[in-house]
Amino acid sequence: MDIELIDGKGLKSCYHCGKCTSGCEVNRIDPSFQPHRLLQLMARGALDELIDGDAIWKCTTCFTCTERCPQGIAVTDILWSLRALAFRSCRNSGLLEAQKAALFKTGRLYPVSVLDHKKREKAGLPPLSEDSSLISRIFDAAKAGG
Amino acid sequence: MSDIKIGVFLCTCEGEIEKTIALDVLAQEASGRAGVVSVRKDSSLCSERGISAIREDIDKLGLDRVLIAACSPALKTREFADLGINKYMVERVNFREQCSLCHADNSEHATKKARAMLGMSLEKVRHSKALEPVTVPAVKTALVVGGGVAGINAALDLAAAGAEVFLIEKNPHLGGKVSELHRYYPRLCPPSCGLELMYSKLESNPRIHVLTSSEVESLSGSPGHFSVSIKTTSPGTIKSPEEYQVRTIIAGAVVVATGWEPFDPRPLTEYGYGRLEKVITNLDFEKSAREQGQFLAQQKKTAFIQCVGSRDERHLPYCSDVCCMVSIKQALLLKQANPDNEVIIYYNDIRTPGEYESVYRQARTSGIQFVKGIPSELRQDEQGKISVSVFDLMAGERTEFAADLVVLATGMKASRGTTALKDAIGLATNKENFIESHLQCHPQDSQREGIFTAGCCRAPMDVSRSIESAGAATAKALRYLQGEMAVSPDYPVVDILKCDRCKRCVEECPFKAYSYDDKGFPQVDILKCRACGICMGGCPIGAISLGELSIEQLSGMLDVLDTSYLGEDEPVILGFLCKNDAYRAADDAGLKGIPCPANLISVMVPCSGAVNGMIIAEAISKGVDGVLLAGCADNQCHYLHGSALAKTRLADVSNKLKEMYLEPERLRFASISRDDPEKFAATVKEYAEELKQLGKNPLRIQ
Amino acid sequence: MPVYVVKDKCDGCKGKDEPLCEQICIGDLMTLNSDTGKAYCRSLRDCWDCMSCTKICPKGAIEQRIPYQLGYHGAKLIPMMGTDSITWTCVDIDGKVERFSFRTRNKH
Amino acid sequence: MKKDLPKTITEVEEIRIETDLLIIGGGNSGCFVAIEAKEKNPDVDVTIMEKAHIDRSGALAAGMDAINTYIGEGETPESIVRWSRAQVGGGPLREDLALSNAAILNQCVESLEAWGVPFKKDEKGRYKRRGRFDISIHGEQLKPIIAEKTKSYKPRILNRVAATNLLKDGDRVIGATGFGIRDGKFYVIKAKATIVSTGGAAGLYRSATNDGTTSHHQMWMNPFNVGTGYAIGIRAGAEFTLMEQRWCATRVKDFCGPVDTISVGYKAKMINAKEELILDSPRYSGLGGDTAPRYIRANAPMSEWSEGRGPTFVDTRHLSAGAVKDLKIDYLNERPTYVLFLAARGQDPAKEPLEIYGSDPYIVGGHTASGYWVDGDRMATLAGLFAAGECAGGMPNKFVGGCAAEGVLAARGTLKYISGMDHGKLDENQLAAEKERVFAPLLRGATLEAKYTLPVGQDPRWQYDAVTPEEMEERLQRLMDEYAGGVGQFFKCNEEQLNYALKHIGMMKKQVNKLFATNLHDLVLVHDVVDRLDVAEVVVLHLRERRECRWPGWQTRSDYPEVDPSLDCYINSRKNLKTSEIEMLKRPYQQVLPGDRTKAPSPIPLSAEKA
Repeated sequence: MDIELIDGKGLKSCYHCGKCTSGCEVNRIDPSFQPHRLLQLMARGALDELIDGDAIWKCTTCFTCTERCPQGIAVTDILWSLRALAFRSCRNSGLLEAQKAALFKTGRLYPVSVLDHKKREKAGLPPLSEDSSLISRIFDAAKAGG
Repeated sequence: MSDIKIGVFLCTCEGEIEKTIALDVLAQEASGRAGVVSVRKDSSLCSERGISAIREDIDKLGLDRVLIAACSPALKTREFADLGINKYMVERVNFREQCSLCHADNSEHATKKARAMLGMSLEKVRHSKALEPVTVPAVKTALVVGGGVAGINAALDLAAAGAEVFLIEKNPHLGGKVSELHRYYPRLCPPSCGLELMYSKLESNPRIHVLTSSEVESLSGSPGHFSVSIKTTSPGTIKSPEEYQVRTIIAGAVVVATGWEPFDPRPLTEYGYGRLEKVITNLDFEKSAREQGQFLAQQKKTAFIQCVGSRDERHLPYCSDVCCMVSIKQALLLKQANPDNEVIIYYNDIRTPGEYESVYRQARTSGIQFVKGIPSELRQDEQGKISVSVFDLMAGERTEFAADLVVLATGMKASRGTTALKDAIGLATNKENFIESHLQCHPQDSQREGIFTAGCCRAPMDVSRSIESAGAATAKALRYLQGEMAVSPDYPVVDILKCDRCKRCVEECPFKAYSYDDKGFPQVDILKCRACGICMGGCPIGAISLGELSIEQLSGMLDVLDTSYLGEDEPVILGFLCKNDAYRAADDAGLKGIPCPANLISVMVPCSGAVNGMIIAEAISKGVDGVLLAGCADNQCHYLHGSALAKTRLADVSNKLKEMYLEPERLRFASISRDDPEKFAATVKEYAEELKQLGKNPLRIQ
Repeated sequence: MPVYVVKDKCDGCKGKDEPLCEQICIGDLMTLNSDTGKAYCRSLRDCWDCMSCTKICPKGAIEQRIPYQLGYHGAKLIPMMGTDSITWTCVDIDGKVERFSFRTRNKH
Repeated sequence: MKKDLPKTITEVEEIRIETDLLIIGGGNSGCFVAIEAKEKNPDVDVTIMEKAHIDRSGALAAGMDAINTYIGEGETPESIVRWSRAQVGGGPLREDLALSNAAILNQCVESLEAWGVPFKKDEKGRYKRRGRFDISIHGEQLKPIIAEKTKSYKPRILNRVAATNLLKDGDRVIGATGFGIRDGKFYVIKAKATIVSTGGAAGLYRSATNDGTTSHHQMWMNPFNVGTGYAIGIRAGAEFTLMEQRWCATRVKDFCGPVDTISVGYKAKMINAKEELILDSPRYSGLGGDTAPRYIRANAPMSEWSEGRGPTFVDTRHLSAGAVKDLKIDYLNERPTYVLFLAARGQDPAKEPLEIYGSDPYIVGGHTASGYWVDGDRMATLAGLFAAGECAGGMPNKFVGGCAAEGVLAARGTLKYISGMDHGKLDENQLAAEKERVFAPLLRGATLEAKYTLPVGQDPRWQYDAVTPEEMEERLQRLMDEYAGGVGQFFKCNEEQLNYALKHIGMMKKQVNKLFATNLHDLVLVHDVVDRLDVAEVVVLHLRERRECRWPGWQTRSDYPEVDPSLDCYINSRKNLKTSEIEMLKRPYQQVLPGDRTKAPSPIPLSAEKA
């Protein structure tokens, strides 16, 4: 049933042109991340390998691959579905755990950089507070509430 | 009716049939039947002796109808073709394949079924009428639309075969896309020489009339004598005597060769065509190569990107067929012009069928790089080079290439000319706007009788295949250019005494063969008609009959069908079998000796769509337990939507049955393909079992 | 006596200007609703229940009804036309089914 | 693609046709006229003007279960005429017409079988008799088969064209006008001879079953036969006879379907509430019992009701299951919905008798003797005008076979008449006036529609005193029922009632110019009611003129309860075109076949004839 969910997105019509990978920003930085390879593994049904691995967490969901796939395969969605599967089967990878920890601590998935502040200033947005105590209190309360 | 003289001929087929069927008993019974003047049994009717015996009886006894109980009517057609009596007065009943052979295990049942079959066929032949072929004019003039390489070749071939040819081209000049090319493949010679040769042949042939800057305005009439009005927007034909300006011509056949158009890659913004001047299409490449002497030598680093727009669900869902060879050709030209030129072809699949493979090989060995992987986008770098970044699927790593030139291998799409023609004469096109044809069996036929396709107006193809298809189209067209042609009288006849002008036949005819006469009655164009009988099947009042199979015959056969010929407890199934598939499958079941219950009696119909709802209703009313319509699968129907319509009509009757508190299961449609006798046998077996469970048709007790 | 057109069965004889029921109706009552492309009876009060339309309808979309003032609901009478025979099924208000099948034309 | 309706008279398109024979009404007899004319002379140009579609039009529309007149073994043309004469209480009856009809009756009936109508046969292969001159058929396809035969001779068939008036050149009829029900055009058909075969007049009276619901047309005769054939003749000054001899029949109650099927076909006797055999009871003794004249058989059950012995039944309880099935098949062949009606009552005739009641009165010259006064060639008193089927008067008990024969005879008459005849001269003024008259209601409707302003829930027409054809039709039917001896009055009427009826018919005729139509169908209804008014007036005048009780039920005068020997004659009427008064006249009876007119010769008992 889970695999259906993914089939729906045209997985099986992939004819391996590699355009997704060619255009993948993540791949430029981390060559081990190869969307076409993920699709191929899926088509082969090697779900576990994917779910246990951390590749699926690396996608920035920029949708370039989906945008340009000649077969109209919703590559990004497929990766998202994989993440959902991983989550459901409680086989969250370390990478996700790290993100979770950061979230609970700072309320953010990644630390705010000077660059970010500059950008916000440009955009006329108020500066972000560095103080995360409030956040952690909220989460604690939430946890306490069950 | 009383004065008819039927001769019944029973073939033992060298004892084969008689092994199972008690022919002597049947012979005796038959001799007692009304209208039967002679019954003869023979060991081999199809033998010369047998045939002459039949002919003898016909003369001696003055038979006006002949019933041959032997092998399948699909077999020995040549032997029984001419018995010295109108062939529509000869009826064949399938004792061998569909009785003795497939019921070898139960000769009692076989004989009972044979008895019923014989009775029905007697009734059928009793109601048969003598028909003669109709001859219609087929003028020796052909029209070719499109002056590209396909059109020119069609024109030349037609003229060579003795036809008067009008070749019309919407542009001021002939030659089409080919005239824009630098080189042909595989031989890499310039197209000009080929074209020049063709032009001169056109010139020198007095039977060919070339009209450039001309388009078809409208087309009416029928194959053999279409009337086509042609609009010539400006003069300037290769040979343009005044009388060829604006005119209506009568043409026996039309060859459509409206060619193709290049796909415009602008929608794929990632490749920046039109924005980055170093990014060109393969057709631009040909132009530059033709026009700029040094172009080929100058390209130091060139990248080709394949499948741009083609095999792309969002643009051209099909493969454009030529792009692989075009890129390989162009790459080779670059290498030949300067061996130092660096060329990479980024591909997805390389498709070089047949001898083209050798060109591909030549390309690889000549140092052209092939990288499996398609760039996702093109960027111009500081030095103005185009940076191509691809993940090389073979190497499993990213590779970068800074190109001076990037050639997009864009594909072919249907031309505006094709669309214009479609609108002008209403020709069926597929969803990609290429002209629709029965690709598999009749690639050259358009959906309209007498109109044929040559070249890329039907599908992308390269020069040599275009020329090939032109030849094929010509051969097909010639049939309509013989001065006159005989049409077999199988076409439907509308009984206007019954017809209520409800127009259903006109609406449902897959070949648009119907039009209205001055009183609003439907009339069929016997040349457009393919005698599928879909109109006969659809007529709400049974006013339409085919030459070879009339409503009266069908209903007559039902009148005499003994609905308990196998006894009270055995269900009787009436099977209407499509003669293209199901009927042949049933024959094969017999030939292969696949046992099959005798509960089904088959009636051969041209298409399951030819079976009228009233006939089905009649069968049920007269106590038949089940009606089986066996036709092709929807997408395989030889008459487009025949079997689909058959299903709707069947559904209408089963709705009625439901209301009448009868089991809709008594009607069934089965798709049985010609090569699946096992499925046929299984279907009959299953259905008979099911009907047994269902019990007698309540109307059978009436 | 009113006729009842079963909307989803009627195909307006392919939505042409004069469906069969309109052609045949002896009272000029059946006609085509050009919006829906389906047939309807323009004046129920004027129907003489000759059943010509019911018989000729290729989709079996027309039923005959008895006004309640005269007969109780639930009864049905359905003709099924062959080329030279007719089969009637009658169902009374208690669900009793009766069938009648006979020839309506002789062949020449 | 229905075309827009004309807004002004000039927008009305005109179609002019010249033909040899114009047949008005393509029913049974009309088709026989066409067939016979073409048979005798294939070159003659025949035009059929039909209000409906000839495939299913006229009295045979729903089918037919029997041919009531066929001269079987042991019978002769004379015997059927004598029987017919006795059936109408000794006449009057045009024996000359009857004899000529009887002479060709059988060949007409037999031709039906030859064309494909299935006839029931007895064990000896003879036509299966259900009564003395009654044979059973499977007539579901009767009309389509007749129509196909007609079409095979390729006459000009104008379906959906309604006749409105006859064209005249002096006293000669030279064709007719009509309007297209589909195309809204004005048709002018010039003909050397014109045959009127539009069937009888139904819907003059209110039907007992008509209770203002969808049962409005719950009646015996095809309600779309409105008597146009009579009306156009009346308006043209033709002479009519016996219009007072109305067909009032015993019908199955609440459905108004035929009863002969049961009483004749299945020997089911009529009984009253007390289960007494009605016709055998002393009250009607000496009237002939089961073979008593039809009007008596029609009247008896109604007097039972009026005298408090209703309800009345035909007793079917002796029928076997098989017989009941056959009975139902007969109905399916003629009035299929009666079988539905029984089902809707959950009624099994073998268990319960079938209730019967009187029908509303009809003017149907194929059954009674009302209609045009014609000569031996079936030519009316106006030259060039012929009558066939129910339109031809003076000869009752024709039914399907007889009406067909009348068609044949009329055809022969016309062929004789037209030889050497020209087309006559059109009176353009008459035409213009007629066109005006025909389309006025439509133009009126157009202007009204434009003015409609009142909110839904109020009838916008009232502010303009506009009348719908339905309203006037219902007014007429109520009036006739109550004051001209309708079933509601047990068929009885008196001088005062009839005068009242005449007065009100007169008032309605004055209001005809308030009738309006907003579509072509309504235009048909308008002219239907206009024609009905003209026929009704003549019927009432005839009823008033016959101051006696000659055929109780068909014609009952409560103020003159006896038979008056001095009225043993034809009562005829003719419109005086100068005064436009209807003038009454009498014509004497001429007996051809000697003997007691009230007695039919008893049938010769047949071998193996146990129906």
